[in-house]
Amino acid sequence: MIILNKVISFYYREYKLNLSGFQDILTNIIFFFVSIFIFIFSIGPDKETISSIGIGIVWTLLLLSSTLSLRKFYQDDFENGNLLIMHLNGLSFGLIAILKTFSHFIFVQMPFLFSIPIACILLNIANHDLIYLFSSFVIGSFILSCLGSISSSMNLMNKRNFLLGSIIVMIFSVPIIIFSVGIVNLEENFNSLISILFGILLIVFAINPWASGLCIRLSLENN
Amino acid sequence: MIILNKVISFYYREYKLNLSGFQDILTNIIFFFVSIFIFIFSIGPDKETISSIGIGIVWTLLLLSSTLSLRKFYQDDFENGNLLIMHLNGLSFGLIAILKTFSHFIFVQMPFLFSIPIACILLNIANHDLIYLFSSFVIGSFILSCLGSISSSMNLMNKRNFLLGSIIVMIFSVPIIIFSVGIVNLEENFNSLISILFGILLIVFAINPWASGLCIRLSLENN
Amino acid sequence: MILVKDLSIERSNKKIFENVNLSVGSGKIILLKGKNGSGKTTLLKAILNLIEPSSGAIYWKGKLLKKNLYNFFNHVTYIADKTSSLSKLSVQENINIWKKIFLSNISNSQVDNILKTLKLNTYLNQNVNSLSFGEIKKLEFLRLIIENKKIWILDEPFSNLDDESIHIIGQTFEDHRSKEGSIIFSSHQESEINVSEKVLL
Amino acid sequence: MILVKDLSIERSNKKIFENVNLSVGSGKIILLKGKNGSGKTTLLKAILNLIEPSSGAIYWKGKLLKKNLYNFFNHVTYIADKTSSLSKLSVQENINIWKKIFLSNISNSQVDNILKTLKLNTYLNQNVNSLSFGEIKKLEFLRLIIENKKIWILDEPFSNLDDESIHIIGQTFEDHRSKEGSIIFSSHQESEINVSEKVLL
Amino acid sequence: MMFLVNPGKFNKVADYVFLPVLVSSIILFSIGLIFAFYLSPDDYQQGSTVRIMYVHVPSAWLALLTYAIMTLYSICGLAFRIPFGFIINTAVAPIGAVFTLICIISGSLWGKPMWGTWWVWDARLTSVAILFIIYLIIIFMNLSFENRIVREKVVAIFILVGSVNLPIVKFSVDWWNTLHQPATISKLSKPSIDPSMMTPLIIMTFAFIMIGIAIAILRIKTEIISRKSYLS
Ligand code: HEM
Ligand SMILES: Nc1ncnc2c1ncn2[C@@H]1O[C@H](COP(=O)(O)OP(=O)(O)OP(=O)(O)O)[C@@H](O)[C@H]1O
Ligand SMILES: Nc1ncnc2c1ncn2[C@@H]1O[C@H](COP(=O)(O)OP(=O)(O)OP(=O)(O)O)[C@@H](O)[C@H]1O
Ligand SMILES: [Mg+2]
Ligand SMILES: [Mg+2]
Repeated sequence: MIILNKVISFYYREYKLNLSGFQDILTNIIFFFVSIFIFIFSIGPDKETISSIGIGIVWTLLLLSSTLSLRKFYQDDFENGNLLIMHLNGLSFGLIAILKTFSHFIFVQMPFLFSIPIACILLNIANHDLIYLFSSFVIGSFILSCLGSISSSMNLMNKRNFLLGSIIVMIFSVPIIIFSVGIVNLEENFNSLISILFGILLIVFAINPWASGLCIRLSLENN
Repeated sequence: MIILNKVISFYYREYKLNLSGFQDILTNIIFFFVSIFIFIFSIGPDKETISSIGIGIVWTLLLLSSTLSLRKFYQDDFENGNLLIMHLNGLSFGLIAILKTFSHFIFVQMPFLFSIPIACILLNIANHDLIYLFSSFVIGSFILSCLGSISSSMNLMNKRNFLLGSIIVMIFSVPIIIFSVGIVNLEENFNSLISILFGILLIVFAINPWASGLCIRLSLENN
Repeated sequence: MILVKDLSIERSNKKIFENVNLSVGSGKIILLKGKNGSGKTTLLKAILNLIEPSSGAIYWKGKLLKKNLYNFFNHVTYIADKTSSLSKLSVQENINIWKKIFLSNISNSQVDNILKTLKLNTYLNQNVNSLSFGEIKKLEFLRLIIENKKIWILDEPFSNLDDESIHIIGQTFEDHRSKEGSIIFSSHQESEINVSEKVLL
Repeated sequence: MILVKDLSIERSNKKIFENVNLSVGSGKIILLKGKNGSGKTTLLKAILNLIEPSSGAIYWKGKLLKKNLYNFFNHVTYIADKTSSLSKLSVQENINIWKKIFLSNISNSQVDNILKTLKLNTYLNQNVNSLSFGEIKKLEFLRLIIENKKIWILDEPFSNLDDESIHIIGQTFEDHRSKEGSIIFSSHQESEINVSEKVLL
Repeated sequence: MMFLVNPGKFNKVADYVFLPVLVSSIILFSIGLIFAFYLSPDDYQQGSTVRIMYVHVPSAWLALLTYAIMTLYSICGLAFRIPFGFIINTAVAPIGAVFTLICIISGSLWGKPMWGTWWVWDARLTSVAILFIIYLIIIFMNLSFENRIVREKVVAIFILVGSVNLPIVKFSVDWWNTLHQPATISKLSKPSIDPSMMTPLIIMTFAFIMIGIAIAILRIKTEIISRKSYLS
């Protein structure tokens, strides 16, 4: 069970690191709420419109702010050599990718999860929608973490064009957005839509360690 | 006129760093459009709604882009010692802050400015709103650049109380954005609102070299 | 234990070195020497299977190292030419993290001892980015003790250190050798260390 | 020209050094020696007015340096212990940027010559992050030539370099001295350079 | 047909074909333009704006066709390990992007008089816009990844994944009811378009194809030269 211990200590390290980067997390959340205010102000106080587009807005903001934090995903650890140390410590590249994806999910996406209820109040989203929003959000944000892992590991090789990775993530998240927003709007189809979303999650989750692992390996070779 | 030459060469360097070519500008713009896509997908293609929240979308993306790039603002140059080299090259800390702010405005915010007309087409924003949007956008984004400069220079110091400071600065951007969005919606008050915004700009612009300069100086001392 | 056989490496179609042979037995200290850009770092990385050789192979305990990678890693500490401590955290926090991730059961007093010999004991609560360059470098050596592995692979361990620290590190090397450990390191400086073999690149 | 008088420096209420006196005349090469953490880097930074001394003062051409800062900077090149080339750009791009920002009118053939003596001429189009550590370090020395200033302040210029490169840098130092330039540098290594004064910290 | 997968043979064939293709494209273009502007009638509904069709429709078809070709070659490259597939991908992507851009611009110009706006968010227009962005991403990936082997594979996989968008573009008008014109020619039995408009449309389509091929030949050849070192 050495590997389990290593995984636990991996998260200990991530936790320490993310706490010291606490302002980044807070910045994300502030961004989130500021944007919601912007929408409310630009739409005007019309309750109907606000609640009709509320879920879409929450989703988009979620997506945008998870692209916000993509750069932190591997870049820092790559540059100060800690990615290499983790690997030499016995974690294969694929495993590192999986662990990092979860870490992103926990430390970057989770804080959003907690701000959703507040956002729902601000945006007049009906309470009974909240549960749909929540479940689609959890799955969707995990898909985003996986996509983020792939694109930011690609970015390690491509030294300059940072936004390219974000664009790729966003293009791939179009179907996810469509499905997730669909889930909330079409409550009767909830089960079938969420299983589609779940299917996408499985595919991305399976590809992630393979793709990200490859990219990490190549970037370490070239550094 | 040596200082002028130095300023010019400063921008040459920034240009090289930010846009190692035309393709970077293009990626910025594409990022902008893809984000608009995402919004549209999550809100639904209803013409009325889209044009009513169009301005909100543009503002959110503007805010996003400037938060996205905050970390690049001073951090990179600080870590690889180039901030110090600039200073030793005869640029005072305050001047560096001013130059960097403009550089952020030009290389990060401007691409968005240029894509606004196209965004207006896509989002069905009425033509006569365009001019309001444009002017409020220019002023607002410059304010954001100044605030970004202050908060990211505070971040250099990596001390808890300054972390808080950078977040507070972020929060300052809320009223500004609300104002700017207001400008577009309340056309009759345009002049008075834009002069308020302009006043804020002047204040922030005056504070910026002083505050950022101090933070840069302190962080260089402590490194 | 490690056997490098006829190793050649190319990067971007440029030959870095050709037909390097090397064997690292237990209780051996091997020094890599060569000009800047002669491929010392590249060779060390190749031994860690980070760089694909264009020809030749590396063996570990008689088997191809590639096939046996994580087993090999269980016995290796690598200290690169860049330091890896996290600069925004304090010395103590860094040590704690290292202790955790390397599952080390080294005792606190042992760590204190080493910190004392390296003269780092007064900096425990200082952030790493406010340490001097040499102090950061010395901190990195703590990993050798915390990881407690058989094989040490070190890239320019002595640069930026004062003579006294070099002497201490040298003694640690001797200690390690006497415990049947093996060391392979690169260096530009002459040092008092009694190397078993010197490989010229 | 530079006169350091009774300089003491504290960081976070900890004395780093006390009452250091130093004078750097033209045609002088001054070596700072001291253990890790003895304050060499701190002293150099204090001379650049980056660190506020707790007592003592620094004079430049008879006047307080602080009052005359940008004038002083016009005559100084500082090479820190970290390299400053931009790792994502190529060697050539870095040189171009340096030429621009230091408003240097050095000719291309001059640059080519130096690159050739430093053996960097074949790497012009390679990205800096794929160079070896020593090559990156050598690249940094190009700034001395591009900036073309009177006073050189160098922090551990010789670490990570091979003997040949150290020799070349040493010659550059001699050259600079013969042109009435002055150099102040810190080093842990003994080198063949004929220093005018050695300051122990 | 080996010249479609073998760079050496492709070079030989291309040398023969290039000049005829170029000449015929110029001739077809001139004829097509004459037809489009002088010899075809105004539409009874759309007036003379209908002439935009002669640019819009061929470019739309070619945008789709180019992507389909890239998809095929990605399969060749990935599944059958034919490096020529990757060469085609790199060479042809910008051409497809330009066709898509022409399609979008001409469509918008057409949309203003017809629908009253430059742009609507209907399924076809949106999916074409996504097609355009996919093309751009492919181009950027080709420009910015340093490691060639990885880059080629990543791009090919991306192309395959992105090909999901093709049927959406093609059939969106049938699947959802939208503003956009449904297919006219695809009804195999009886085209619903007037023959007097049909002739210039077909001529223009061929002109576009010929120009596409000519540029593609040039780009593929330079691509081959730049990879000479490993193509043997
Ligand atoms: C920016 C806006 C537009 C885009 C992106 C666009 C895109 C496309 C595409 C991709 C096709 C090819 C479909 C296929 O092969 O089946 C097409 C065909 C066509 N488009 Fe558009 N279009 C736009 C605007 C318009 C407008 C405004 C009109 C006229 C009112 C129009 C009329 C047609 C016609 C007649 C065809 C031929 C259909 C066929 O024969 O299959 N388009 N367009
Ligand atoms: N990706 C790459 N592409 C081309 N050349 C490379 C690449 N990576 C490294 N090199 C070259 O390989 C050579 C060997 O580099 P290496 O870092 O192994 O040298 P070294 O012996 O460690 O030198 P130093 O003493 O300076 O550390 C260098 O000349 C470097 O420029
Ligand atoms: N902000 C700070 N707070 C407390 N102590 C500090 C701070 N900055 C530096 N120090 C301490 O000051 C001492 C001198 O550092 P300095 O970098 O000048 O040493 P140095 O002589 O250059 O050493 P080296 O040879 O290792 O480069 C170090 O012990 C360092 O820990
Ligand atoms: Mg090396
Ligand atoms: Mg030092």
